[in-house]
Amino acid sequence: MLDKTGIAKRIAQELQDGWYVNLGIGIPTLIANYIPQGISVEFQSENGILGMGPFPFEGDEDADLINAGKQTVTAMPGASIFDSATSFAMIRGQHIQLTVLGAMEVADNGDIANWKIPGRMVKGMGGAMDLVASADNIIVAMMHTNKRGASKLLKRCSLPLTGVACVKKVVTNLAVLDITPNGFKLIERAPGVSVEEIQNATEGRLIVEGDIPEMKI
Amino acid sequence: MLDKTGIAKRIAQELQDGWYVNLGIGIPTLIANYIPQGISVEFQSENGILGMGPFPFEGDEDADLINAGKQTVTAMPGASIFDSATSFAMIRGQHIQLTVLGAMEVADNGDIANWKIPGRMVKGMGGAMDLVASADNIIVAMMHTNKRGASKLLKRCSLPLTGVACVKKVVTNLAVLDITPNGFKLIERAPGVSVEEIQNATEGRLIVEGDIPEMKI
Amino acid sequence: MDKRVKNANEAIKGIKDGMTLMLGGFGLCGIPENCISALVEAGTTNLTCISNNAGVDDFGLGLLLQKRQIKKMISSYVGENDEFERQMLSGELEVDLIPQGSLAARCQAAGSGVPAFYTPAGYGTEVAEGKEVRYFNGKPHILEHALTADFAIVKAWKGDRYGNLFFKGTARNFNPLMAMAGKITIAEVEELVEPGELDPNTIHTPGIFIQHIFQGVNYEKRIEQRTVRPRT
Amino acid sequence: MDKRVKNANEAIKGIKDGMTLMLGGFGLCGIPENCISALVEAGTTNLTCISNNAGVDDFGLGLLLQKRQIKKMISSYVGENDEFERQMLSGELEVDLIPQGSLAARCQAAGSGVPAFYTPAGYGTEVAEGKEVRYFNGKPHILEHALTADFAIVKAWKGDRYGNLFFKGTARNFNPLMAMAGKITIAEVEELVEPGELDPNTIHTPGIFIQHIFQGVNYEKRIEQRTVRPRT
Repeated sequence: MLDKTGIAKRIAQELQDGWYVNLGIGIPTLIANYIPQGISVEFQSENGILGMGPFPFEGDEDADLINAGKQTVTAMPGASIFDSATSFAMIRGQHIQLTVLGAMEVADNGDIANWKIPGRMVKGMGGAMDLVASADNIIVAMMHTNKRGASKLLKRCSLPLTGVACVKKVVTNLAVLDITPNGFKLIERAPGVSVEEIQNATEGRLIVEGDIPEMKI
Repeated sequence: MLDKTGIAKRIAQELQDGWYVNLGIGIPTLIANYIPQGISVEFQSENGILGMGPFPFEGDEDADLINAGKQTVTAMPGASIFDSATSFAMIRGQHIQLTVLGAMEVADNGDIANWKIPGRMVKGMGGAMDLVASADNIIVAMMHTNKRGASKLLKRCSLPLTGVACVKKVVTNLAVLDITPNGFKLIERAPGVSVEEIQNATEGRLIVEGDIPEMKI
Repeated sequence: MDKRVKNANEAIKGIKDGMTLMLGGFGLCGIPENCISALVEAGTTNLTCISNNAGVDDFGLGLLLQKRQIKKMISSYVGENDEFERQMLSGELEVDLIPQGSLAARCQAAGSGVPAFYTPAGYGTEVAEGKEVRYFNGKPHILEHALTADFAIVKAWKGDRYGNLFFKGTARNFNPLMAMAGKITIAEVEELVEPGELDPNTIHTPGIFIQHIFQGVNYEKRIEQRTVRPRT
Repeated sequence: MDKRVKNANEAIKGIKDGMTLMLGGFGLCGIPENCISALVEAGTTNLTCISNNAGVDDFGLGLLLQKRQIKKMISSYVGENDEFERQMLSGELEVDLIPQGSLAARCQAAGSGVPAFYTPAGYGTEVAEGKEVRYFNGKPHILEHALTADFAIVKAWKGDRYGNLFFKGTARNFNPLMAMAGKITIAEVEELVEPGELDPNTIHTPGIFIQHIFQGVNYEKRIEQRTVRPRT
């Protein structure tokens, strides 16, 4: 079973040289720490920066340089800064090769819900609706089940949607799954996790074909 | 009767302090030379400059600093430069208080034609269609008649339109006329020009009410 | 073309109860601190505020929420403000949540004289309810309209009396877009410079979009998430 | 993220007969001189060229017109080119004339993932023929669609290997918009600088929009109308 760091490390393996990548708040943010050797990617943050670097050294933090999670960051050589319309032009115009975001629920047709629990919690969609409606390559990073142990990989989302039929891949603490026309297709198991455990934790349609390899982290 | 300079001088009297102004190619360009004392206006050129100054001194001309007529210009202190989309955002978004442009024909309902003579001449509309469709305050600067002596102030334009019912005022070598629901309303005569001469040179509906004063240039 | 006013109090004089305001900023980054303080002081009420976020409980727009000066918020993300969530869930506060990219584009459209445009964002969600759906290249899009305001209030790093603005870092965010969209736009700047000091090539917001400008005071520029790494 | 290619010949290698190109510039100001020369040399033909103007008879896109490499032009103003007018009036050249602001906005829309938008420009004229008309706030608007191209070719003053661009003066014009709109975008620059030399706050075109970049040679930067005043 993976922890949050493990999920981030596994998703980092999906990065390809030359990609522009938008990382959501939470687990996705961690991915920046595990870029594979020898490849070069650039991180875009939708509040208006491309070429985001690591957190600043103590004392160097600048209130005027933050990421979409409102955390102080740095700009790498070659970075650029722009307004929110240009930022979403990049996103909507499909200039970004990979989007990773968290979710409350993902359905086996690729629907995603991550912005609202009616009557209980409303944080807002932020840039997530633009991201999922536009990106061709969307990976969701999340725990396989919620705090009450219920599956977050569903036949149908119960919460208000963020986007329809858009998620391409899900990486959880238990597994890597692709979204296919016939549902979640199990690609890899987390270390020490059995196919049965994954089946038990998945409410949506799950396709298990042949031997399912264990992830290499 | 006015010459082109006279037309420019008369239109310059319409300028008000604090206005942003777009001047078309030809006679309108001359207006910048006759800004009334004590008022401050800024000139926008649709190729992407606000705060355009006079022509550069000999030897100072810069291929990278031109106006929409492709003439070398200068930038005043406080000028700004921007791309064509931002430039037309200013125009379409009605941030400009006065637009002056030339025309081949103007109709008595405010229609204007100035971009094409079918089968004979096609220069293109450039930014004129955006300007006339957006601006609230459009003045046409032109000769009252064409080279063959025919009126350019018509009941109906014969040439392909640039915009419909948009012109507010026409200043010609003979007269100043407002466009009203009932046609051209004669406001002023050029020095030495009689009402009758203006009537003879105007094909569209012409309203002459009371004494028509002579322009003061 | 001298658009200078003395201070925030003078700048906001035209803002009346019940008006719609746009306020720049992302989180607490690039918010018009001086004008928000002046609005709290003025007690202007029944405001509709268009701003990507709603500040935190005790800073930014949170200050106006505390005093119940805001009737309605139009935002994309409001997760940092407990008082906001409380007022919203209790129904005291009207809230219109819209996708962040659509918010940016709707401001830009208003400033650009584009009354409406199609975007894929929000298709198939609550956001699309009641909106026209149209397919382009086989993909569904929804029609979004331009968003304007009686006043837009933005904050820049530097500006001049013509209204030209230069933003620093990610404090730019929504500010240039809202500057275009306001019927009247107020700019507060950390430093008012002489015309010509800003390079015309690097001005982010041309002065044509600005009606009032002043140099603000006592900027707090609070950091919401101070994340650092140790010096090694 | 090293997007450098050696020169214009290498940059345009992917451009095939029959493709649609966007070319930045206004008149002869800010045009990609090196790539135009390389296209003349390569003899690529049947091109559809989207560019605000068509150059003059013996410079800019006029060079491609002379060699009959262009099948169709999409422009807003073509008044400076006699050969253009001749080919157009004789029917040898297809021409689509569109309002300048719509041209700019259609490029920007394509680059921004906005498939269509409404504009008042052209309502009631030939330009509106066959287009949807819709009223907003009582005013008629027409629906315009995003305009894209197989390749966009732009020219900047400075750039770095990431593709970040900085334009000088009014040579900016359509370049940043077309840079966004091309499926593949080539940037030629007068000076290629090291990453970090351009201030991130003043980059006009972020590198994400650029696929190939090179430092051009022998810029002529011809002036179309040399207007000066005498020194007194």
